[in-house]
Amino acid sequence: MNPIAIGVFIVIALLTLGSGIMVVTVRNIIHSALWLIASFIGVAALYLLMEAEFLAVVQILVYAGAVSILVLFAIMLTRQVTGEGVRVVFERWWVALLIALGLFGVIVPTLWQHGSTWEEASKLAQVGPAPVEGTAAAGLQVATATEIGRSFMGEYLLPFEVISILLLMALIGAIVIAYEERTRRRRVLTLAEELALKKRGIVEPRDAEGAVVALDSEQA
Amino acid sequence: MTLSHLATEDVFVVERNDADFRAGQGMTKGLGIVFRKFRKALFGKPNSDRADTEGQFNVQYPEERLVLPEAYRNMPILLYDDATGHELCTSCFQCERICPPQVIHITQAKDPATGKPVPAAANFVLEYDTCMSCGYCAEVCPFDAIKMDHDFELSTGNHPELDVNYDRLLRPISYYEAIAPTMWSDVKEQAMKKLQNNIKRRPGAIGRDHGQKVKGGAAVAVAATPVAGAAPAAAAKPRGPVAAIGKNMPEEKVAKLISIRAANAAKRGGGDAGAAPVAEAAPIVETVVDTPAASAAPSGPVAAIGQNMSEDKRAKLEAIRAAKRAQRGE
Amino acid sequence: MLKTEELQINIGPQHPSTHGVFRMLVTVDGETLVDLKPVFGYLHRNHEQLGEVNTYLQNMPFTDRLDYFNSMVNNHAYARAVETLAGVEVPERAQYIRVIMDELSRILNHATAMGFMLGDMGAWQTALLWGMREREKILDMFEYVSGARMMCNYCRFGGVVRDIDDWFITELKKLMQGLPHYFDDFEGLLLNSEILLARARNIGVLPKELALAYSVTGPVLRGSGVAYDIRKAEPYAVYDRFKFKVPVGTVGDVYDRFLVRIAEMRESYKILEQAIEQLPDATGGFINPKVKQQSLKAPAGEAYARVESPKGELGFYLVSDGSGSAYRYKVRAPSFINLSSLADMCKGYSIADVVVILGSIDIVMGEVDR
Amino acid sequence: MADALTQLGFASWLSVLIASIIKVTLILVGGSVGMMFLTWYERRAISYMQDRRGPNRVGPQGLLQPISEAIKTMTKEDATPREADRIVHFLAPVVMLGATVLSFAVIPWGRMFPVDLNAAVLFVIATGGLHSIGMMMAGWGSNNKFALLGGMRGVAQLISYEIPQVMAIIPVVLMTGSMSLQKIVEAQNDFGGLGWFVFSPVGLLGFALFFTASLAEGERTPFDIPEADSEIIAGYMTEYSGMKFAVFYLSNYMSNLAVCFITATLYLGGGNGPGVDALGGFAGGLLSLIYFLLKSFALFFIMVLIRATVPRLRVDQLMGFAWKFLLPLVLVNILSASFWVALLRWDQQWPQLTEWFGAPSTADATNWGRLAIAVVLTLLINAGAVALIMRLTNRNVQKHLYTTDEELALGLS
Repeated sequence: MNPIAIGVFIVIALLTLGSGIMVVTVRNIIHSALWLIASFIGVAALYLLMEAEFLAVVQILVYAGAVSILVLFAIMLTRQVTGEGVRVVFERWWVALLIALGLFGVIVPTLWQHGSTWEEASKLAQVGPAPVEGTAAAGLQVATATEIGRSFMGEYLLPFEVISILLLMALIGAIVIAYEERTRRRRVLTLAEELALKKRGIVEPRDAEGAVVALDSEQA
Repeated sequence: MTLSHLATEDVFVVERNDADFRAGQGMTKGLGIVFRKFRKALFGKPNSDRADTEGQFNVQYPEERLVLPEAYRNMPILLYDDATGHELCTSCFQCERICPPQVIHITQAKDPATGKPVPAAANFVLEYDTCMSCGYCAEVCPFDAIKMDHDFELSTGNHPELDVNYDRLLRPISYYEAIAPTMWSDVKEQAMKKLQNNIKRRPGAIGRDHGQKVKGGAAVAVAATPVAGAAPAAAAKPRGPVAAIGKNMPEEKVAKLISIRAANAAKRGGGDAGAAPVAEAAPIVETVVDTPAASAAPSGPVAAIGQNMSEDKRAKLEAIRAAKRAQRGE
Repeated sequence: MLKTEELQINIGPQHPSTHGVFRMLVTVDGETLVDLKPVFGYLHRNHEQLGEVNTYLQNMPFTDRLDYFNSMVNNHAYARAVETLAGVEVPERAQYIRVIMDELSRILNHATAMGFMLGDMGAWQTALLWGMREREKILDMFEYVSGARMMCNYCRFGGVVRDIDDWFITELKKLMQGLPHYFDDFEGLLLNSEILLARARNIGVLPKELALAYSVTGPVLRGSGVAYDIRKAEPYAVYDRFKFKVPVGTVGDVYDRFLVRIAEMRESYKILEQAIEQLPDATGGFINPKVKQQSLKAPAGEAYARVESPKGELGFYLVSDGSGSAYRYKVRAPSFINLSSLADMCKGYSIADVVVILGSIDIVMGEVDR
Repeated sequence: MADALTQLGFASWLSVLIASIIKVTLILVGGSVGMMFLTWYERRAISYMQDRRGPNRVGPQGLLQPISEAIKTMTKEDATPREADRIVHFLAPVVMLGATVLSFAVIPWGRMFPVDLNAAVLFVIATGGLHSIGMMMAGWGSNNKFALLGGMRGVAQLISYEIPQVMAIIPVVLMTGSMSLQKIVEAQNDFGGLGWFVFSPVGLLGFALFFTASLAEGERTPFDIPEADSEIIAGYMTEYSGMKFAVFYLSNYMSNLAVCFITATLYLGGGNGPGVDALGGFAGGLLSLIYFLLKSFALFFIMVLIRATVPRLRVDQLMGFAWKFLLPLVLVNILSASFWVALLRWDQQWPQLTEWFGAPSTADATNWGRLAIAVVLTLLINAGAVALIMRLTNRNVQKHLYTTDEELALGLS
């Protein structure tokens, strides 16, 4: 490993860890969401460092691009985001610390035992059948897009389809909720429609301050 | 219900053709037209031909300039005869009376020997900032002394400079003849004839034109040089609805004028409490105030009478008005 | 779940697409507009009080400032009012000249009005600048004949200030060659463009009965289907000698008003053609010599004269008490009355439509606030 | 580049560092000069379309106009609202510009590839996605009700147009078999440098859809939400002035430049053209750069032409257009792309195919029979889909946009 790679790795690792810590410690929720995005991008940079380009790009596209926007939208639309009144330190923080240490204790020894060097570590990350010797993938090739694609269609087709159906259900659920909300909202009739209704003798039920009371079909 | 005075063949309903199927042809047609205009403008010659609708039309202003038509009117200017150096203006106050925003202030010249008024202007102040270039003064002037200029680059930083006085208003007739030849040739001979008999009525070294300027010599510098030294000694310019008082008027005249104005304001303050409806407007006109000093025009519908009219002329006017009303039998 | 409450938004006096200084207090529920309160008066210049202080002639240049797009039409309407009041008759040639100027002014007004509306819709002013090009050509001719581009002050009681000479006629003929190309370009550019249809069709619908109730006039009224044009209903100044049609819409939405204005431009073109042919020669005189312009005295009484200005029925109501200036001077401004229907026209649509509907009514604040 | 430096005696890792620094500066300079040229180009083009002359005073033919504008915006006062979230307000333009410049890392200039990622195409889309974060931060950071609304609308627009944009690229990746831009450019090099994807029916529809979707990504008319009057002021850019506004403007135009470059690379065979291979070497590279720039500026001209002609869509129509018009067409395009690949490439997978039409075309011998069948089939599928969807969307545009079902029942509209 040439010195630049190690140097860069340290910088990126520190950045990612730092933004991770900031996510949980900063008061303003929006700031913590932005720090979250920073940590996603840090992870993507790490992938790039390991030459897993496809994974890095997917990380940016999926996490930094879509999930973060989802988080930001959720925060902005649901609650008053001013940051005060947010308890930063949870009373039973030591439970969380214990769980974290336990996890750490499990990961580090397995890594240490199996792959002390860089080559073995990259083999661990190998997905699907071991590359046939002599083909382009023989070298230090961490999974490229083609292998991932082939394994999606080959070995892991079933989970792939199940997940896509799951996402489809989520999509349809969102649409149904939105549609329901739209119809329940009070409909402001334009002048021409009101006149046309009057002409047809359908008297619009109007409440006190003159707003159109929802037609019977919308009675909540 | 169709409310329509019109015979059916005079009316046609605009067709909306909602029904027909547009698969993007509308937009592509529009794009095609804009591209054709682009091609014509890029390769075509810049053109200003009135019949053409293609090619570049704008004029690069400071370098190229549009030719201004003769009738173009911007700010008024006064004319003086190149040969004799005499101004055409005889301060007859016609332009001051007709000017809608009342921006013209003339003081009549006096014969230094006898003190009698003389058909020439001592000072002629025109507020360029309020003047709206409507051209009425040029239309109304019986001596064709005041004409509309073609110079529109008049922007300046210092505001008092826009109260243009006599020296900066004067232009030689040759200047006006250059910018509006046919309009001047129509009125040339009667203007010159009137000028000749006016000069006869101006005795000796009277008015400001003799001696000040070498006859037919250096024309008044057109550049708006601020009037050297004549700081506005008189009272600060009362900016309200009352027209501004010229800078170069002698002190005591200014004082008298201000006193008259103060009286008017007091009078007017009391006068228009109740805006009398038409029926009894007549009586107000009846009790026309007799003393010329407080001859402020009652705020009613009677037209504003010029402040500088001589007393006997004002009396004669009242008499005529009274006769008219009697004849009308109010 | 998502509770949306009503939002008060100020489409403020200095908003880019309010055609001058005009404010709309808009209450919005989510995206649709619940209520709109127009606020104007920012451009009030005491015009009618001035009319009472000035003499009749002194007031003429102030009428240029009413609807500053069509000063020729304003002058014509004011001159007609004073002429009916003072009983002055106008020579034939002067009436023809006035008709030519009115129709030219109608073309330049509709060209720029449609350009501004499309600019509000986001069409980046291409249509506006083509309209401006035609307007410049017409303004040059106004400048040649009256002395100023926009503040023409061209009419006098009993005629016009200056006669039109053959330079003007040849230039007018050249202009008439170019106009049809402009009309075709303009229609081709946007008339069928899908996005314009999506933004203009069924937006800001003003049904026929309501248009009459609000007493709107001009293209807004004709867009709603009422065939009412003063040039036909009460022909003034030789309009009865020309054959032209009155375009009328069906639904009364923004698209109909847009179509009606384009059709009106073509009709004005026809009128101009006929006017040039029938123009009497110069011997008829361009002004009635017997009228003393400065000191015109109108006999006591009242008069109301109206003209079909490009924005609607422009009327001047004068009460005279026999002296040199009017006792009561009232302007019936079409933009002011058309604007009153804006609030109800916009109810139920989105904010983006409000600006387009305002553009389709085509108001000028000089006329609204006077 | 890097090995040339190692001969000069630098340590290997140092030369790699220097080489990449030089490359980055070249890209940044190229990008910003390209952006400046675009602003001048757009203003001149629009002015010719409107029968007037664009900027021609500052510098020869007005070429220094963008520089004078940059200086002007820099000297303008850069105000931050008092109650605003200062850091987020400051970082928003940085994120926007960062996202745009990131996408330049992958874009080829003619035949010169800065970095050849094998997932380059996806990388470009990913950086496009980062735009929405910058927009959200700008909307939130300015502490202004309209900026927040504008920011949310802008993000909604970006997200709903990102999907058709990504899916429009899938046919190209299918046809070349790899996501690396280098391979995509090589795949379009047959037929003497003119074998661009845009000439195949799949590519043509893909080009149209990708270009429309990227119009929305770059906020160009008819999808320019920030200047839209429905935003009442200026959308998420309301509270920005001076330098920060200039950075937004810079990132806006650079993303337009990037979009034009990518479209040229994906569909118009960036850098390929007659005579590029014949010249070879440095001259060939230069010629390919010229071809590439010509293609992208022709694309930008189309953007300007659209901007000068077409009015702006309303927000709800804009969303409807993305979901109801672009998305179905993109899916159909993927279907026809798979037919195209099957017909042209398969031999062992579908033995009868090779019997009927012979072996798939190799580098030298192109099998015209298969090509003809593929073209005809995909043309039928695409044209049919386009006509069908246009008829469907056209029908509901005529209906009053605000009526719900019961109004229709009442026969109102």
